[in-house]
Amino acid sequence: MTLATELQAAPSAHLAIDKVTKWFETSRGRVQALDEVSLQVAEGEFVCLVGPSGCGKSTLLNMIAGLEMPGQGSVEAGGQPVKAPSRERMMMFQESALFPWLDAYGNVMFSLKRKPGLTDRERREVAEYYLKLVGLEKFMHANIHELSGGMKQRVALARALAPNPRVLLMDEPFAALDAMTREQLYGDLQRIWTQRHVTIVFVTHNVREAVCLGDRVVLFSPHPGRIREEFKVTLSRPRDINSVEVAGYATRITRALKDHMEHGAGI
Amino acid sequence: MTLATELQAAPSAHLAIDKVTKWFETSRGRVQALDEVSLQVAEGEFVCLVGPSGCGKSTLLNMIAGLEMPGQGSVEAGGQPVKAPSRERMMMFQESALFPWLDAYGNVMFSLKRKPGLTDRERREVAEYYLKLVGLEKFMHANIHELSGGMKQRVALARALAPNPRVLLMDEPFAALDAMTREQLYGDLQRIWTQRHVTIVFVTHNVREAVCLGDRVVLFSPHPGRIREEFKVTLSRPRDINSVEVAGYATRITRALKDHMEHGAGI
Amino acid sequence: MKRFLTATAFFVLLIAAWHWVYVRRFWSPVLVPSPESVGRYLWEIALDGSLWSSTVVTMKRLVAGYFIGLLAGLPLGFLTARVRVLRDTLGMLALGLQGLPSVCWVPLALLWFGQTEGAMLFVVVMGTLWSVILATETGVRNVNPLYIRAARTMGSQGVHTWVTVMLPASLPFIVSGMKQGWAFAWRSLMAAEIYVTILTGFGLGHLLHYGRELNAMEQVVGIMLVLLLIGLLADKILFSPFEKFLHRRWGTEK
Amino acid sequence: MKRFLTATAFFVLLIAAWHWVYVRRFWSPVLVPSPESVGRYLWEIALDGSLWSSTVVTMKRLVAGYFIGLLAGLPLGFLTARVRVLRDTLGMLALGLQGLPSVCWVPLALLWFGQTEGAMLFVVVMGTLWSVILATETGVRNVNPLYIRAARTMGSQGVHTWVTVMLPASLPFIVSGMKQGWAFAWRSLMAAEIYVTILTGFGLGHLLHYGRELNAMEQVVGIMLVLLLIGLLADKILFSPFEKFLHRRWGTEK
Amino acid sequence: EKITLRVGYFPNITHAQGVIGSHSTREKHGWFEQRLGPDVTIQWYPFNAGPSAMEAIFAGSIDLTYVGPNPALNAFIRSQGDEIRVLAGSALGGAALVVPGDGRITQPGQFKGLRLATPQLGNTQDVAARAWLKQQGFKTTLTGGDVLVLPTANPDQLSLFQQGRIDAVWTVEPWVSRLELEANGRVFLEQRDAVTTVLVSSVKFLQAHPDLVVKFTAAHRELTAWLNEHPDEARAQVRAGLSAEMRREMSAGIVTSAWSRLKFSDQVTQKQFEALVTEAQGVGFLRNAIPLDRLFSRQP
Ligand SMILES: Nc1ncnc2c1ncn2[C@@H]1O[C@H](COP(=O)(O)OP(=O)(O)OP(=O)(O)O)[C@@H](O)[C@H]1O
Ligand SMILES: Nc1ncnc2c1ncn2[C@@H]1O[C@H](COP(=O)(O)OP(=O)(O)OP(=O)(O)O)[C@@H](O)[C@H]1O
Ligand SMILES: [Mg+2]
Ligand SMILES: [Mg+2]
Repeated sequence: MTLATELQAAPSAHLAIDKVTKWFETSRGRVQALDEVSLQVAEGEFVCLVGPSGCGKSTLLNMIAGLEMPGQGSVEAGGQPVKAPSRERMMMFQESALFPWLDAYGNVMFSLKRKPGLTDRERREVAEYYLKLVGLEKFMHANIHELSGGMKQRVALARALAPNPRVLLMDEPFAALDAMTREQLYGDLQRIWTQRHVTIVFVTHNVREAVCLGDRVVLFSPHPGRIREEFKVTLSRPRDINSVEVAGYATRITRALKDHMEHGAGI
Repeated sequence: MTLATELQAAPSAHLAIDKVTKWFETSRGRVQALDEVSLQVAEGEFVCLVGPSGCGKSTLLNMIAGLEMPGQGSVEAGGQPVKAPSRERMMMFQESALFPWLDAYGNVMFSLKRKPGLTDRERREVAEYYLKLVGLEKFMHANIHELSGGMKQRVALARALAPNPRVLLMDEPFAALDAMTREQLYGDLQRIWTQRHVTIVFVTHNVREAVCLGDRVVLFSPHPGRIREEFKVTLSRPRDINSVEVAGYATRITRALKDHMEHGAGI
Repeated sequence: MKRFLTATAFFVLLIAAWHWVYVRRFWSPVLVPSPESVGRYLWEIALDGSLWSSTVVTMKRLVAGYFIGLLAGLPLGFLTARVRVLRDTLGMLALGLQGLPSVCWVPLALLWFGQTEGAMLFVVVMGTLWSVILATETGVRNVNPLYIRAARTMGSQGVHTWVTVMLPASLPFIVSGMKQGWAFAWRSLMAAEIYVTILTGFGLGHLLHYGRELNAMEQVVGIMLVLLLIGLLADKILFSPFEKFLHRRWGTEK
Repeated sequence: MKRFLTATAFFVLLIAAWHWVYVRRFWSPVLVPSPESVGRYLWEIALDGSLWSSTVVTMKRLVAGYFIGLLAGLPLGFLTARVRVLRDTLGMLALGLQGLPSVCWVPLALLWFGQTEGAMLFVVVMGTLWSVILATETGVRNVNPLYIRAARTMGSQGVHTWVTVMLPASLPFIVSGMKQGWAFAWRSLMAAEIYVTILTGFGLGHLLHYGRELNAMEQVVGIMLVLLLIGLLADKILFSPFEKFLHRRWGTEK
Repeated sequence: EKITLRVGYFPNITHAQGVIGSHSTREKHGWFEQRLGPDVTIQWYPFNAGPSAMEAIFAGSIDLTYVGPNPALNAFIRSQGDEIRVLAGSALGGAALVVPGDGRITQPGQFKGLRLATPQLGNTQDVAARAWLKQQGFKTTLTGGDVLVLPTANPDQLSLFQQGRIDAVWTVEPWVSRLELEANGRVFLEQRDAVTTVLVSSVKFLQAHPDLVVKFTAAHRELTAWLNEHPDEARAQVRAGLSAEMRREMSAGIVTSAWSRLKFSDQVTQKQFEALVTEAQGVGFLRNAIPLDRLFSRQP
């Protein structure tokens, strides 16, 4: 793709998921991962998905990325049906998915190299900037297997952020990180998001994290995955995860989650 | 190993880590992962390790398991130097480390089959029991790649618990789980621990989780990994992670962590 | 079904192209026989039973040699991968020997086994063994160490780890190595049937050889087709199920 | 250094055993020549330059044939792995053809190229190509799909994904396949040098063949040793660096 | 006691005695068995090249074999005269130099710069061709010279000759006939008295069973005589034998044509072998020859 078609092909980053149902065929029969899930994400919105293990969050993210096709229903990005993955919808996977044949720097450069319109020097600088952001300047040229679990996740984060995509799909990006590194990254992520007007869909198991980061928190229930409830978070930014307001929201959402689980268990 | 030598070779599950230092040789030179770390874990104690990403928690666990040898210092289990892994010190890895050539049930059976003194039927029952415990009775015969991130972690948990080892080494075992599944498993884990008098070393990034589960919480600081401080948690059991007492401890520990990070950053 | 049709269509097309080349007489018809004459030849030997009997003779030898090679090569490959001393000795030897043409083994085979089936087997095994050893070795050395570590903390050791962890973990490699080993076994057997004269059976290699000796190209091409077909069938029977299972279990490829 | 010593000790031991067998006269000294006579033969051809010149001739052919096989086989392997139709056609063909002995290709080679280097190359390429295709195909099909997915969301497509993701991700397989391909190339070349006589160079295969023709076993064994040595060197030069790099990067094996 | 005699031969018309012998064994009226008595069974091993047969002799996996004179000579010299003996002659002639039938080549001088194929480097025909070329004043080397001598397998010779990629072929029956009949070749030169096949024995066997060797040789001589007296019947037997062994119908025309160029005789002399040695030495194929005194000896 040339730069020209590239620019022209960049429509709004609005995401529209309409009545999406997804089955997986396995040797033990069909598994239904999602059931008539509908979700609209406005351009520049930060939406957090929360829900129990196995409720189809990752599957939904995969479909937005264009890695899986919905069984029924439609997924649109910027008004166009999503047919294939695109660099504009960058995915950060639940497993780090780093390339073991490249070092940390090489992994970040991989995503940058696919972005046109940059000189090599700029790419190098951007890669270094993001590796520094996640605190890995000393591990720039480490092999992937030499990194600790949290370090791998941070490299994956740098790789996803570096090319500055219009849509960021993040699947539990901070799960392996300690609270302090996490807090620092909350700040960085919010800054990047407001400055660049990125659309973010963010999966997490940490309700506070969801409240701290999201404009909206969407609750899922499992077997099959369904959307149960949505919460608008109207706190001002930047938010502090340890603030009382965030804690208040979180308590409410957690209660809702529990309710759904208890009542929805039989469904 | 026959059953006889087996029984005879089962000494107390006391762990003694004495001034352990560990370097890794990499192509970029030496990386020091641990620096003179000493830690005693009494038989039947539940110790939680907390510390920032890359401070050597996983490395320490590996050494207790007998998978890595210390560069300096000694690691002893039950008074014997640890020279090789043993079934009595079961490890649950940070990455799920499930065998992709077996299904979920097969993975749990793998660890059970190495345990002597059980009939095949007992093994089968135990495996089913633990898979049910982690809520995967419906996914007993699913291939590993068909499981969601949290499901994989639960299979790994079942695999580690099933053979009822004397020492359990758990590396962020709940990182990929939602709060509710997690809370249920806190209860289960505490029950198993008290009933069976297992020694547990548990790595987590969640300070509350550490307080909720541990008799002691050990703080690490990175570059190189050192033990900074220890907290005894004297709350009565079973503990509720949402209780005020746990929150109180957690706040104190989190503050200590922050202090160490800020002051120790230059070290 | 669709796959089968594609494949069939492709082969029919190849035969049509061949027929066309024959009809246009680009080359002497002695060298490029017509599909019809090849078909007629195959039909004849199918009718008089010699196709069947030589296929049976050859397959018996092949399967025996191949499985001996496999049964010896797999454990040796494991050992060379895990034991330093063996890697520096046996591994080195395997590396050097795998490139030797089969004919090099014929004199030794005669010395040790005389003109018997044993000699033939020896040549096939020598042609197969080294490559199986090397493929297994590579497979084992590329196993994700996490699996081995996990198994060891579960109390798995020695042979148990080899059989229940390293073997399945390196199975994708080993299957690939087994396929190559199969090809080596075929080629070695064809050489053996030409070079080792024995009385206990007239195999496809002999038919091929005599076809060539007599410059009977329709025989050569006919036997080549038979070999091709057996190769495909063997893959379907021996390796495809393995591969399908692997891909399903590991979730590679849809 | 220690590894080198082990290996050397091992080979010295082998030679000692051989000498002992020779001295005890278990077998006809014509078939089992003494280590000394083999050494003398090698020394002679080293002195008169024919060892060097035939090694050069053979290596040129081998390297040319092998690299053509590799350059054609890698992309074809990728294609067969990713394109269904190709897998059912070309993939099937490769499966069938890889088992064919080299001698099958000789008539075609002579027909198309006459007695030229081209014919020789053709035989070597036909002996190598199919196995490289199959190894690459297996490698690509066993790539962890997560890597491909990750690359695709980063905007990698088509050839870029193949070169920057599937190739490195399947490199452990491909290196293993390349090693086997190398062995196939050797064996095919030896067959080619036996069956295709050309005047553009007298290679090691010819020396081996004529040694056998003249019942000069010290020549046969001598050339076998040379082949063995070249095989080992090739591994050290061509494949070992790759493997070392892979093991370091992927963290497999200590 | 029971004894098994293992005999090698080539499924080739130049080995007619071997072919008939093995065929009669196969048909349960063994020529040799009838003459060697009920305690002897004979196993016939078909070979396709002299060196392989000699290898089998060295390895002790066969006892007697029909073979060309050059491989036999080679084996004798290689083993310092210790392992092999010639028992009798078997066939003469059958080798020829074939040129294209279009009359392009009529003089020996015209061979300059042409490509001449022989069956195998250093075999009987190859040595003969090189010796003849040398006689005509041409220089040949392994990789060039005035005439390019290309050792090429017999079937390949035929196709390359048809395609015009080689200009002349020095080979042996049945290929001479096939070149004539199938590729429009013309015989330019024939050596009717050159030794083509002999019967040899391993020394080990000779020592262990001298009586059997004598009996076998006698049976061989008898068969050779029968062959010359009943050419039609013999040809039919050979054809049947070849067809059975190779699982392929032999063309009667080729057998007849080849037969006419061959002479079957049990006579062979040390002189003939010495001439071969001289020839081979002349073209540089034999370096350290030894005296041939023991070649026909019944003693070790
Ligand atoms: N490739 C697949 N094949 C079969 N079933 C699958 C596949 N991928 C996902 N599933 C099933 O779909 C359901 C949803 O999985 P998904 O990974 O989307 O869950 P999740 O919400 O991300 O869970 P977690 O929080 O544990 O990551 C699960 O029941 C899972 O078993
Ligand atoms: N195999 C290895 N080779 C080289 N360096 C390593 C290796 N394993 C760990 N390290 C280094 O040792 C240090 C500690 O790693 P470790 O995995 O123990 O951290 P951790 O405390 O578990 O971190 P996290 O919370 O992120 O999992 C890191 O700097 C890491 O880069
Ligand atoms: Mg998920
Ligand atoms: Mg860790």
